[in-house]
Amino acid sequence: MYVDPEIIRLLAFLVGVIAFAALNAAYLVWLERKEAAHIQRRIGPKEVGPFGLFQPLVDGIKLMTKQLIVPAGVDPVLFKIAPILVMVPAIMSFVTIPFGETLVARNLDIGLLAIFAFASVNVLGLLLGAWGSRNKYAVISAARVVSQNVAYEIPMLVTVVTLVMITGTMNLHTIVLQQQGGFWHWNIFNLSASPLMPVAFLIFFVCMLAETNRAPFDMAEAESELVAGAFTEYSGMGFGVFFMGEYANIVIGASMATILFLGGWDCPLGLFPGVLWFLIKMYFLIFTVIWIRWTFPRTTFYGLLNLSWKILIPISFFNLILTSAMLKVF
Amino acid sequence: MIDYLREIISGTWSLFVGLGITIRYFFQPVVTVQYPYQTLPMTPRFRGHIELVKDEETGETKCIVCGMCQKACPSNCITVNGEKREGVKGKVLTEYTLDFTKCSLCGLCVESCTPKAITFSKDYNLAGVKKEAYIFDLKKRLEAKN
Amino acid sequence: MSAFAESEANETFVLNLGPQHPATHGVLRVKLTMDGEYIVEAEPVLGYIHRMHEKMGENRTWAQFLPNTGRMDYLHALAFNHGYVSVVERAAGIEVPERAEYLRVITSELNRVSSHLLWFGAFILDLGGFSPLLYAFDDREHILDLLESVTGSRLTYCYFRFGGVYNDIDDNFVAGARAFIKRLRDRMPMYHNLVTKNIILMKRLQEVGPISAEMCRKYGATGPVCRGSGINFDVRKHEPYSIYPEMDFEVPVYEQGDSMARYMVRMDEIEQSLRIVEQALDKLPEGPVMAEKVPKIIKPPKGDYYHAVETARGSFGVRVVSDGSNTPYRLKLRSPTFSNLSLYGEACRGMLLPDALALMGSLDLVIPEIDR
Amino acid sequence: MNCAAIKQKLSAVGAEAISETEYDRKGFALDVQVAPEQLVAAVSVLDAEGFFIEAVTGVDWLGEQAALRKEAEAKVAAEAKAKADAATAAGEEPPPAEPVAEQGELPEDALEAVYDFNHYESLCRVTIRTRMPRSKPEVPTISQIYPGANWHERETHDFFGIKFVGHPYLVPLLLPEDADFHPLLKDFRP
Repeated sequence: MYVDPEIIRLLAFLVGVIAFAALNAAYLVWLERKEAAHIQRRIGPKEVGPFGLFQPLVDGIKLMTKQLIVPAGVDPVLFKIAPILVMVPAIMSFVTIPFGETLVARNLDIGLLAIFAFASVNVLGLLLGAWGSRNKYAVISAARVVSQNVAYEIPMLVTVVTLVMITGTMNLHTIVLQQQGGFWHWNIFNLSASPLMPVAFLIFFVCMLAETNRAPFDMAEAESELVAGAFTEYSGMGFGVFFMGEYANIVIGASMATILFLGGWDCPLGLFPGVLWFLIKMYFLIFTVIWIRWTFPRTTFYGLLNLSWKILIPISFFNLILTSAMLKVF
Repeated sequence: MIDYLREIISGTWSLFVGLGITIRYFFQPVVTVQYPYQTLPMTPRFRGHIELVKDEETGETKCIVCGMCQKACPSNCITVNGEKREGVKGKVLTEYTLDFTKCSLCGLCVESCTPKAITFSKDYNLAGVKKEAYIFDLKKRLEAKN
Repeated sequence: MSAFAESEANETFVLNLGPQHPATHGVLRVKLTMDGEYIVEAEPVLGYIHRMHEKMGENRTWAQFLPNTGRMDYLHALAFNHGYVSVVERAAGIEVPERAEYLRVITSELNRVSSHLLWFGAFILDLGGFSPLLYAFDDREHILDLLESVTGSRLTYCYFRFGGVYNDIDDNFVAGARAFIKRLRDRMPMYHNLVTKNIILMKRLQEVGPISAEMCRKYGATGPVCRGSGINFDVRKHEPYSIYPEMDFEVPVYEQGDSMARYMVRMDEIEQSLRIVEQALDKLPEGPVMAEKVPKIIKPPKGDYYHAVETARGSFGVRVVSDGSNTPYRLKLRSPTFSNLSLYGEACRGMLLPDALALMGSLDLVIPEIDR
Repeated sequence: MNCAAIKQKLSAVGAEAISETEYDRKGFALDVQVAPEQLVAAVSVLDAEGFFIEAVTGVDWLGEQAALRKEAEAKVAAEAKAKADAATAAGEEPPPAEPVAEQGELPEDALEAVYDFNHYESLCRVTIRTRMPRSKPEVPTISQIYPGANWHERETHDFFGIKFVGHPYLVPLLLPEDADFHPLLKDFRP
């Protein structure tokens, strides 16, 4: 019987991607706890396995053995579908991310668009879960998630549009290939295209934090205000899936920043490019995301709106105009 | 416009300063004590629950059953009883019970004790599942020590 | 359609903040009537840990009430101790030796620093910043160790007695206190760089939760809350007690009345308290720490007496009514946060939930002291 | 602003008794006794002078009248005894014991509401007291003058059952919502 090797390849990648997403979600929790602990001069998890390395495993077992409580009065469909809506798009996004020269499940010509489309579903999942759980704190959280979405999507997409203008393609693989050959070729330092590229990277990074609901923009969860925000009514693995979805989204966000601005799998000195470099850059960005969380207080959602409409959007539009002008002139 | 830009730049700078501080702590050694494995010595004045003091000469308690501790206690958690015995001057202690469930560790009893017959123990690892375990018979404890 | 567009009155909803809520630091419940995320009305509901200390006082001897005082404000227990022993000393006419007064001031100022440090951490935690809490606890731990070495306890010290203090300090304590002062002074710039100057924090606190001086007066707010509204009122300066008149320190006052002003008042007070401790350690006289002629059973003459002290949260006053017996006839405990919290309902009207919580944090609530 | 001026203004609104107390001895400067009717006027004077409210509380004087009578009787008896002793010492026949005057029923014991005011700028703590019969403990509220008195009055109502007439929301503050007992009354038995 003849089986198309392309299908086998796809299946292998699918399994790999799911495993990668789940493993990352689990071990980023460990990383987060360890990093937070050391920033606060504690040790963090240390009991289960060496350096507490089996802690995520134990946590996972604990979450899975817990009862999935569906409180009376919730919308049962929305309540159950919401965690999946957060998790699945995150995994789908991995399909088109090029980790290395050949390490990509499916190289789409509109990869960039696909990922941003998937990323927006995350908000929908949070909104539905919060709304469906019929909890006052969750409803407030739902309103915040949406207003937050309005705030960060515009500067983020404008920045990405700028980038697409420079690269002339939405194929992630091609975008990375254009940046090969040392860190001075990376988009973040592509000052001939626009002198504001480092600023554009910062804007993209800030928006990524907001997109993944990370501190200082974690208003949707805001445990000192809304108890647990959208997740207030979730228990057991329902909560666990939300949690994993959040970390999977961080991985996506960090990968996107790596691909778009930091040259993907390119080595900073132009030697030996490979998947290892991609992972180093990605995990460094994730480390930074966690580092930021344990440093800053939380903003308010009107603070984020102010930041977005008064600072990020004007700057990103300015960058867009500047870039197009420079493309036209040179 | 200049104020606007200045605020953006100074604000961003303040964020980087904050990040710099936390990352410096990240690489510094931890300051916590890993409790069950490491413990700290108790200070000499630590006020634990009370216990009877052994008289070095006789090996018995120094308590003269005056009942001052019982009176001084704000929570009525001390019960002292004694009896007259032939050939012994003063009273002999028959019962000294501390209801630790009510004790607030204020130390007024120790202060009121003229013969210095009670003192604070340095015991702080106190945990249990039964209330009865915390009604201490201090006399028995003293005898058990002998 | 009708399900959505009903009368305006139905568009508000009631949110029960607490009694178990991360931001209320204990068991305070605030009944919020909300319009979206705007607060229409806030009604604090008290009494979840009301223990009736005043009645307890009537059933105990004067000395037996001492341990209770540290259990009202567990963060600045020594000031509450101080207020109570002072009023009884005033009533019974007991003189306190000078060294004892110095020890009282040293320990209670250290305790004030520890209280402010804890508030600092908890306040930033309310605003969503985690690490400053642990840094503040690291410093606070040093104070607790120092106080433990003197008083034998880490939280409910019960260190002062009528006519003096319970234990004398030793050289280790003096050296430790000096080392701590140096340590904290070195750490303060770090706190300011990490937190005070942080743009996010500034945006969250500046011009948020304004409390006017007139409002403070009408509600009887004292302590950092009124000093953040431009009122220069500190019991230590206003009606000096103990050895505060001999100390050289300033009362930080900020005019803005917003949450940032209250934050800055407390941060500056840490430095002032360190100054007081430093001076007191320099001047510390030799001598006994307990008055010689203190009767075993205290029976103050008939009448009523008042004494106020400045705690970390404001003016704590004790009014005792004595009928000449060995138990108080009436014991009124005027706790500062009770008054400070009473203005919350008015102050947070029309505010957004996160800002209202920032305001609540800036009031520095200690629930057992409110409920007593 | 000084205490003497306040004293004058308070006596102008009809305070029953004002005494300047020794601050070092008592901890407050002015001790003002007013009738419940004059309370609001007296508090308004303090409000106009810029005082802030420190606390409102109560004192239950149960048994005070009996104690007073006992004291008076003891005094009378002591005087009579002294007279008799003097007479015996002088060698005279002691005068016949005077019949004890019928004193009628005891006057009713009082509940006292105590208001503490303080000033931010000058050192002048004013204590205002007002007494009311235990059977009808009513006193006008001052929460319209000092909104901060609202909670203090609720607390006092919890503990003593003093009714603050005109109070907008006199429900238990510290005690449970359905509490109908007043623990600080001297005849309260749990």
